[in-house]
Amino acid sequence: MNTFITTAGVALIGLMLLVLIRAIKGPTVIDRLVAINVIGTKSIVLLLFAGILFGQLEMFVDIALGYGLLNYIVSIAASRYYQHRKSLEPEHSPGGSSVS
Amino acid sequence: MEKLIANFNYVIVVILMMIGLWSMLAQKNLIKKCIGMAIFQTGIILFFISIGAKDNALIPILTEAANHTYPVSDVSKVANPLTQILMLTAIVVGVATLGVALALAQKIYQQHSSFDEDEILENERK
Amino acid sequence: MSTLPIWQFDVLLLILVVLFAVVALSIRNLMGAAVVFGAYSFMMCLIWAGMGAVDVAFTEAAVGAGVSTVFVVSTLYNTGATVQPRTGGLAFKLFIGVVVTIAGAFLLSALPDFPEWGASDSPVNAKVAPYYILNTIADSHVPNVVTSVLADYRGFDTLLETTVVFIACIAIYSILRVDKAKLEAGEPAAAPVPRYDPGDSLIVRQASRFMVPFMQLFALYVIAHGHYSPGGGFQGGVILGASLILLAISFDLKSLLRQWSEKTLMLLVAAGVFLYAAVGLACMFMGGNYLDYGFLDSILPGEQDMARSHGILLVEIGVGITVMFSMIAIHINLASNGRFDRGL
Amino acid sequence: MHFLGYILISTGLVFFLGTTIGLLRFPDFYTRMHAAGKGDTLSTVMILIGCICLVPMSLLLAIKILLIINFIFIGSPTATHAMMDAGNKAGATPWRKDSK
Amino acid sequence: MTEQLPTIIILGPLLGATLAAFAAWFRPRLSQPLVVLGLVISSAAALKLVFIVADAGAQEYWLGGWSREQGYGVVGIQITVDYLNTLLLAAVSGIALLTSVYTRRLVDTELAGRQRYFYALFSLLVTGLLGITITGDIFNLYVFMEIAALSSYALIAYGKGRAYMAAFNYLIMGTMGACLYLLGVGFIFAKSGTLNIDDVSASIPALGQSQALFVGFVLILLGAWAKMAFFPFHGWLPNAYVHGPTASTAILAPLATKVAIYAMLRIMVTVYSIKYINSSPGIQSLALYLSSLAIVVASFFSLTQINLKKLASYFVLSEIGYMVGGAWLANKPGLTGAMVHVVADAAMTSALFMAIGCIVYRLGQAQLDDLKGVFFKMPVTMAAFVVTMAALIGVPPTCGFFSKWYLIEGAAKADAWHFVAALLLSSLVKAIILFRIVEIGYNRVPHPAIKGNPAIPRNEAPLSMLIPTVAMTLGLIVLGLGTSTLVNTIISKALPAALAQ
Repeated sequence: MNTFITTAGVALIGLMLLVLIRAIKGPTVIDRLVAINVIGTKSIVLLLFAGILFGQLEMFVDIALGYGLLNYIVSIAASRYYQHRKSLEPEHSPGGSSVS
Repeated sequence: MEKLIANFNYVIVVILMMIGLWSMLAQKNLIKKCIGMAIFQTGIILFFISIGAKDNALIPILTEAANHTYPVSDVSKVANPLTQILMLTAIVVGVATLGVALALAQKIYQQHSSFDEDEILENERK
Repeated sequence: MSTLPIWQFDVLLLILVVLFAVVALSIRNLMGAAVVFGAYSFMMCLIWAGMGAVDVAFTEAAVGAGVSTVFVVSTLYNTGATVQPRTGGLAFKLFIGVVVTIAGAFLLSALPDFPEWGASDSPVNAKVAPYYILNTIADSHVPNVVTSVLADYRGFDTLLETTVVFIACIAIYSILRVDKAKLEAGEPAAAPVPRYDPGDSLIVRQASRFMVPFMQLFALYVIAHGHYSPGGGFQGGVILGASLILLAISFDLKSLLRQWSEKTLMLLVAAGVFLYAAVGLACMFMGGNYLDYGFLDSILPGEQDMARSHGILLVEIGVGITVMFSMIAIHINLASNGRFDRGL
Repeated sequence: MHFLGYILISTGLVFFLGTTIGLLRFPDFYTRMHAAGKGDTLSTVMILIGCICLVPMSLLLAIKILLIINFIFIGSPTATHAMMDAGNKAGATPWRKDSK
Repeated sequence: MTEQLPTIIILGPLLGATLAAFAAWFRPRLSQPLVVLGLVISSAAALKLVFIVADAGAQEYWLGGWSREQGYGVVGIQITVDYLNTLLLAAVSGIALLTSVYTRRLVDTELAGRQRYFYALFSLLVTGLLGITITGDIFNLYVFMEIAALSSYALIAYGKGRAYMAAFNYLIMGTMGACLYLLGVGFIFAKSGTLNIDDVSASIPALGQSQALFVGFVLILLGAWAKMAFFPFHGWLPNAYVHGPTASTAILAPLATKVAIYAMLRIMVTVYSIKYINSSPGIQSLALYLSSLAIVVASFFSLTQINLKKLASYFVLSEIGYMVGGAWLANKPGLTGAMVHVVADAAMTSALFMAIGCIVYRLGQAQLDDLKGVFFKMPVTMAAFVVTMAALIGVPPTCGFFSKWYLIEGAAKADAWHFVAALLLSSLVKAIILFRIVEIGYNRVPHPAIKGNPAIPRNEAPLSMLIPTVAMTLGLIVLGLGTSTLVNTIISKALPAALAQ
């Protein structure tokens, strides 16, 4: 079982690395935000995997729970920023479109 | 070289420290300075946690479920709690510093409408 | 090479973390930097968990990743600064780069001298730390060694740590708070705050309304159960604070301030520190040293070890109160630029 | 039971792979959001249920993980909605067939 | 009860601060008396401890009752009052007490409407400084350092205007210093496995030639230098002290940097040892050259200033050079001089900034050109100012003379003639500045005592400010006369036995 979980965890991290490419590329902040949100959710899963590997899952569930809640708050706060501010400058080229 | 791989964490600590220090000193943007400061701090936290890590150790909560017996028979099977306490303190201190820095940054922006250090200093010289 | 099962994750995560740090600093849009920085902290939290530091992971998740990202976002919200203009000064940056590289090389020169990563017989792991692991149950009946060291063996550190949060709160308050007279005289805000449109967030509001009670319940559990599971005053306090911050974000600041007035918030921040210090003083009056909870056995139920356990709970509650209300007060100050009317 | 766990976790990973590809390859913010919102939530929930099936655990622990699932089921779509709304308000341009 | 005294030193200002934070919402006028009360308790305890230590040697105190365990070393946090820090503890708490009385009027006028948490922050700053001085645990020292730092950022930021940027720069440098210190602590901790200062110093010789320990030492040193605004890291200090409100600088300038120097001394003398420093001559001569440079540069800059506060903050910078240099001479007179000078300079700087505060309170600003006739307007203040300047220059019966004497003796012994030259140059520059101020303040106006000239009305600062100023100035002379007693009974015992020749 541990081998499977480890493999799954490594695969998860690999996919997170790919998602990170979106966070690096942008082009707008809101794209980064989506990517980061995905990474955050997947971190919850990784935490549980770590708990399984340590054999003390009950200790890691609490962290995962807190983690999920705060990830939610961060997402809401960041999107509130744009709901109120209503400006979304693409950063690299002022005239460029948001299409990558 | 082997030492380098075995102590990979320390290398990362040094890299994070360099990144943080560089952006604290060289970045002109106040918010970036704050972020660099936080990265520096996490680098130090990583260092402390790394020196307290143990192979094959369980987390420092002595529950029966993890086959811990009272008193603990093998100390090397429980992760080091001391470094963890120290870093709890460091994390909290870090966020407190970050908060104060951000409050100052807001006030500075209120005066100068800019986060750019050069621009602010130019404004102040006038 | 290590046989720690989590080892495979560790290298990958560390590389990921460095990537995040570089990305956070190289993104020119400050919002983007803030968001990526939040993710950086979340990654760090995974690394702590991987090395068995669950309490640190919890704190990092709550404080480092959650609340401090919200702080950065609300600062940006208040200033409206998004894009950082390209500035020159390349020579200066290079010079600092050289200095920093020298410093890094100097640090690396100490690397061969360190005990191997994960060695259980290194000085750090073999000298003082085993005492805590071997004696926590006998001394204070707290299975979570971190909690007992935090609040008992090194309780003074924690008192001061709470004081640091308290200082941050009153420092931010005195830096940012605009007094009423000036507010009425029309001192300009840092940037014009956009008008709040109440109709735009029905879904967010309903979801938050559903989640907040669970969060608070969970936070109380974290504080109360800190003896037996990761958590304690800091983590629970931050999550309690975060639940109210969530309310403030998804509704508005006014509705939060109706429940908790400025005065109540700031008084409670001081009250937590005072509670902690007073528990210590009580030990002194009972004849022990400062913060020696064992001497509380005549007023708390149980023998010395249980008195310690209860003393730890008391100070954790003090910590929780201070941290919770500091986080709220800091958020209100940062989000409304000290005007206490509306904000993020 | 174990078998179910393996299948659920693997399926979750496949869904996450889909999310990643979607995030990387879709042309504009809204479509990326679509990939991230749906695939991410589903894959996380599947992996978490997989963990419940895979690891022998007490009822309380299972309830805690179910609580996490509950939060993700509420929080993730809400965050997605908030981000989508933010993107819309901030003026992210949707992709059309004729735009380059 | 006497065994509880060490912790009372810390608890006085800490509890005073929390009570002041409560009072700020009910009876704002009550904040200051509460803080003063806390400081009275604290300084009484510190004074009592000076005598106890002089009689009975170092006093140890175990927080939470956790002391040394067989086979593990110290498991709790220790605070110690010994020969090295007892004088500084008394000086810090005493100066803080006088300053807390002194600042009341300044706060009421300068910070009107914003003073709600001033005294709480003031008291917390003092808590941090006393804590750095008293603690016997290198990590605990970091936490106290941050307490002192965070409250001083807020105190500087009270100044508004350019103070915010000054405070921000201070914050960046201060955090960098604290982080470097913490990293250094980590290096030491990784090698020695303990955080208690006594245990660490006991385990260092056994570790032999260790690169990690050396790097840790350098990191701690750099951290302390950034905190104390030593030469390459000095940029934040003048701005912070000039743009911060006078009430805040009155407490920050005398104490914040001195306590950082004490921390450096503690690490050098107790944690590592003088032997360790002597065995790394490269860094020793580097530090000496840097301190000479610091003194020369700061003296040069102070000559060009036209603002009294900025002038004084450059004095602070040059005095830091004295103490760092004295410590790095690493011989008996040098270290004695540094230790005496830490206390003496805290008192001198405090008196200087108090006098400047009085002038600013009455004249509204502190440009040199505005000082015309100030000797007739505020004779008592200016008398105090002249005595303080004499102490800074090093005129005999004041304390500045004796500490400088020790420093020069040490430098001569170590053949560090550039340091001697720098010391003499800085005295010369201070004398020049004193004469310049006398010239402006006394000679630029027609003498009012001569008939026909316009009379200049007396306009002294209020008594609540004047009395602390005068008391502090008299303290300089008393301290000067008592120097030999202090050195014989306390300071010479703080030095390691290896140095006693």
